[in-house]
Amino acid sequence: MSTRVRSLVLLVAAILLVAAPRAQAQLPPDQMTSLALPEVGPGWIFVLDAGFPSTAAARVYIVDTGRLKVLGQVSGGYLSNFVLAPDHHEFYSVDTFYSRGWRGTRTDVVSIFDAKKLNFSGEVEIPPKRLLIVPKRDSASITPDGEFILVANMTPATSISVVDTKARKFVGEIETPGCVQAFPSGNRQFDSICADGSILTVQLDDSGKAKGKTTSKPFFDPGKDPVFDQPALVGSRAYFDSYYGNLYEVDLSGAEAKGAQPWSLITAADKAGKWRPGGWQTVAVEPKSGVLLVLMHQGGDWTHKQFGTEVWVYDLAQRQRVKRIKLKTQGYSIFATNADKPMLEVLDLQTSMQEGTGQLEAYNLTTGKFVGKLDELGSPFVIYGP
Amino acid sequence: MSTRVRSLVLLVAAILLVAAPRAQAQLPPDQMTSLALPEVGPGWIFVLDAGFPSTAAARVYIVDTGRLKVLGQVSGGYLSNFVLAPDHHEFYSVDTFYSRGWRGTRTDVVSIFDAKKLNFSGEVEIPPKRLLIVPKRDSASITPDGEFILVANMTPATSISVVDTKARKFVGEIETPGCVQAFPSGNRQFDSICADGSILTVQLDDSGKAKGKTTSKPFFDPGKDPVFDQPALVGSRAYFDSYYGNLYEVDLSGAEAKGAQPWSLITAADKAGKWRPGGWQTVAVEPKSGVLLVLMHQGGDWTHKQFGTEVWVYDLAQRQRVKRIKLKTQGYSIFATNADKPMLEVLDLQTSMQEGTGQLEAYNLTTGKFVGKLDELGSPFVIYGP
Amino acid sequence: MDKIVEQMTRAIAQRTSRRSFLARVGKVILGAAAIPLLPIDRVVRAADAAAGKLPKGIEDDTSCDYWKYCAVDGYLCTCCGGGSHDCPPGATPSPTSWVGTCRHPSDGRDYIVSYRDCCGQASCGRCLCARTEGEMPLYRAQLDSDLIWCFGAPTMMYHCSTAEIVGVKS
Amino acid sequence: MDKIVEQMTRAIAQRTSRRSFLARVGKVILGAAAIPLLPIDRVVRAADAAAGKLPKGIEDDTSCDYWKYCAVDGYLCTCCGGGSHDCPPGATPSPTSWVGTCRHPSDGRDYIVSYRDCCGQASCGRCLCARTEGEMPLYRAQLDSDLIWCFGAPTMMYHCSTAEIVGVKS
Repeated sequence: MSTRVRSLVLLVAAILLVAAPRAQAQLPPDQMTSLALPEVGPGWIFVLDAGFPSTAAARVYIVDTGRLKVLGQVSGGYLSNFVLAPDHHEFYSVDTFYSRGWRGTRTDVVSIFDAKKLNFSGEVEIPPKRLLIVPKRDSASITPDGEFILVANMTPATSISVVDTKARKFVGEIETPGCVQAFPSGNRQFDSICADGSILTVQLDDSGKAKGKTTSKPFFDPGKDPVFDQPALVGSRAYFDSYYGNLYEVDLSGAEAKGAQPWSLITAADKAGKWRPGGWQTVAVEPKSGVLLVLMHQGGDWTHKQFGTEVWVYDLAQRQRVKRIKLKTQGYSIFATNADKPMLEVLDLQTSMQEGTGQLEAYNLTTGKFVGKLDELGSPFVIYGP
Repeated sequence: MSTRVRSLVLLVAAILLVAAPRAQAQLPPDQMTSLALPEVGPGWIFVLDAGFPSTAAARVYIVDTGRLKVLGQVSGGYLSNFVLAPDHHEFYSVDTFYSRGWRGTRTDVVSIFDAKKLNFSGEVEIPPKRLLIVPKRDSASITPDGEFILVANMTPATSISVVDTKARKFVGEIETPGCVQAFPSGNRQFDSICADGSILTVQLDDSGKAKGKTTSKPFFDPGKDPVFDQPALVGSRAYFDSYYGNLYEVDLSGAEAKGAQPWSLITAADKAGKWRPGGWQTVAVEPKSGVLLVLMHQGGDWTHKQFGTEVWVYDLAQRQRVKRIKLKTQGYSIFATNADKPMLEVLDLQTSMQEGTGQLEAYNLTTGKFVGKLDELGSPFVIYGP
Repeated sequence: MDKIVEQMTRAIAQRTSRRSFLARVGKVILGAAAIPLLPIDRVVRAADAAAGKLPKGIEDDTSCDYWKYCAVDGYLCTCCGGGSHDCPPGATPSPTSWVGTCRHPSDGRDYIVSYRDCCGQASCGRCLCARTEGEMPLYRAQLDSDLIWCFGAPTMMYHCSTAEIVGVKS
Repeated sequence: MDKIVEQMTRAIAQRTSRRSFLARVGKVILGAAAIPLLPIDRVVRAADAAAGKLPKGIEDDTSCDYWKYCAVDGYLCTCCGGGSHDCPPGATPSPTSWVGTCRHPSDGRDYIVSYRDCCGQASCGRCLCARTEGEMPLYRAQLDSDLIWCFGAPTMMYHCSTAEIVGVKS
């Protein structure tokens, strides 16, 4: 019996009892079980709680945004990343553990969980080199066919570890000098972003080894207008917003990435009002509605991590702002879902990362109206979608 | 150069600079070092942060109560306990670790730290049976001569693991059926408290093995007036306060523990006002002043964990209340220090254990006046003294 | 009451294959000869106010005021993907628990409730609820709610807390 | 600026025996050929208000407003038993760091500050201070303050953050 049905039974029982307080049979003993998850739904999101102040105990809350309810948890380690199998049959936590919690031997693994029962079902050890950072999207990712998990390393030399999900084996390491992160752009291809504003495209063979590397022309100037390092990805198209409020679209589909001419997210008046993007996960795309969302605040230079007060909605085809959504609580990361209707999900760390009082707020993307919230999400930084 | 001195230098420099903004030499490069602790002082306390909400990442803040300053940290594991060597040359954290943070193989160890540099200097593995509970005093303790560390186990069968600190070896396990915790009452003796209200006294030989066990007559009736399980210990004398506001003194010095006639901490008027002890670490003794301190609140039955609003101070010789200290913030655990003057230290978990906003408040025990506070102590439950 | 505890132990034992372990648990924690077990007659019921106004959350199993939670202590599984007596996915019900007695707000009966932890996931961290009716110190371990009640579970890692009706107080 | 970074790297290398490691760090993170390193001219100084009113904590190294902390990001070591450029007991200064430029409130000079993490204790958890002047995304790793800057330290376990003056901007 599901929780919901049982609650209903109890409620009905309670209503009956008010009428006839002593007439009914006593409640039967409960039968304790472990619940299982249904199929991953389109309105689900995965909220990565970095686990501050400890940082060694990350967790992912699985959230049904329709009901604003936590459905379960994937437990992690030191500054873990989360990966979802494209066919939704497995969840992965990319973890670093020390044998004695905060001391001892470091071990990095991809931990594998069954997506229904959330049971731990195995681990793949990878070189103990993974990028340790306040968790960002795309430090770990998976190819669209689910064959290979790509894990960003930094020692500080940069590389990508490749894990074969079927064989549950570490395949090898691919050097990506000067370039970071792994944006999956094909079943046998991923991209990294480089210090000079270019994109490195790496082609894989069927065993997951590098078989080709191409560096694109710089698509932005990091010295003049740095882009945020957590773009919105739709298929093999990446949308990067920048410190100064420009939008850089990059086509990652080919062997060489191609940046389009950037366009400005802000008008002269906005600029005068000091509006600019900022936060953690600052940009999102909702492809069905064809809209781009950017988390905005008013601030001076170097306020790129200031909490956002509004989310600006752009028609991607027209490259025009169509809406401003004022946030009830200042936000740090945004994401778009579209189960029954397009929705905006906003993560908020509240007053302090130390207090573990992070929450999720949901807005109707069409009306811009606040719909509800889910609190007690620890120190949530990143939202992943199915 | 200590931080304090350096700050002073900077301050002086700054004052000079205001007068002659461009006249002085530039600041020299800093030289980065690791600091060391001075000798453990009488005004030091050790605040155990249980690490909620994670519970797998306990830490101990070393606090100078005179300056209300954190001097350093001992890092722990899953619901760790803290032990201080009586000669102050070592600190011990009694830890449980899983090889993969929250999963994998469990290992229990006594971790050893140098008391000056706080460097990890070794560990002694003990049976993976230690009592896992929201941290309480006396779940781990040390004999007065510093030879043996005693670790309470529960599987749920109860026993004590003995560790030889000199040899850095696990010596053996002593069964204590129906009795819990380890109150050290002599160099070769400890006591546990039992379900029927009696005390089990265990004598050790020089190798740390049990050579005798004696069960006392019950000194209280757990069915009628349960005592709290974290007494104040002064030498081999234990002071237990109870749910209903009585004080039970127990002499643990002999081979058989001897309870004295209990006395009431509350008057008829107090009782009418529903005053009773409550919190976590609810009782303390300051031996130099000869006072007993009890954390009190107004509440009904089974409010034994309600936060305290006042600390009541008793003259131990006269068995009489001599003072009521109204707390600025409700407290959960109390302790007494006496470096230059008798002081009351109060731990407060604030609104929620989930928020990690616990703090310490200090009161002058003579005047009852609030002296100051130290915040951001996580979810602190227990105070240990030197 | 001793009978109920015995029944509960038996019921738990039937649900698990670790019988020898549980027989031991029974002996150590629950059986212990002449020791009076539960100060049951002094348990303050959650719904003594049943005749008058009921707390707002008394029928809501995600609320700390839910009637079955009168002695719960921990993160509520109902906020973590579980139910009031169901573990969230990936967590395992402990075969052992502490026990309490809660009065149902409407039928007025006193139910024996087993507070079984869900084990084997890192702490959930949501909906902390610490109620202490009938809760006893550590020397009465079977009534101590601060313990990690994962004895007999595959791991001692605490995830969240449930409240399971095991019978009615006779 | 490249010169300063180079000097810094050298200075750090002198302080550590892990030269081969650092030579590699230098090549990978700091050296990288023709890449313009610091958007230094656009760094907003902490004390642009120096002529006017100064923030309250600008001379207090336990305050997030302390002048040297203009690009610090983490728990301040000064609240954890350390100093503004000293690790607390039991923690080890990382030989590597990100860098920023902060203006001294009184002498008006711009100092190059190395933000070195203290490593090898569990996170301190006190005095979180996240300032972002000159802070860059991950593809400019040497200016990214969100990284665990314990490269070359005995362990990558982050404890707290310091700010060390390494020179004056020429």
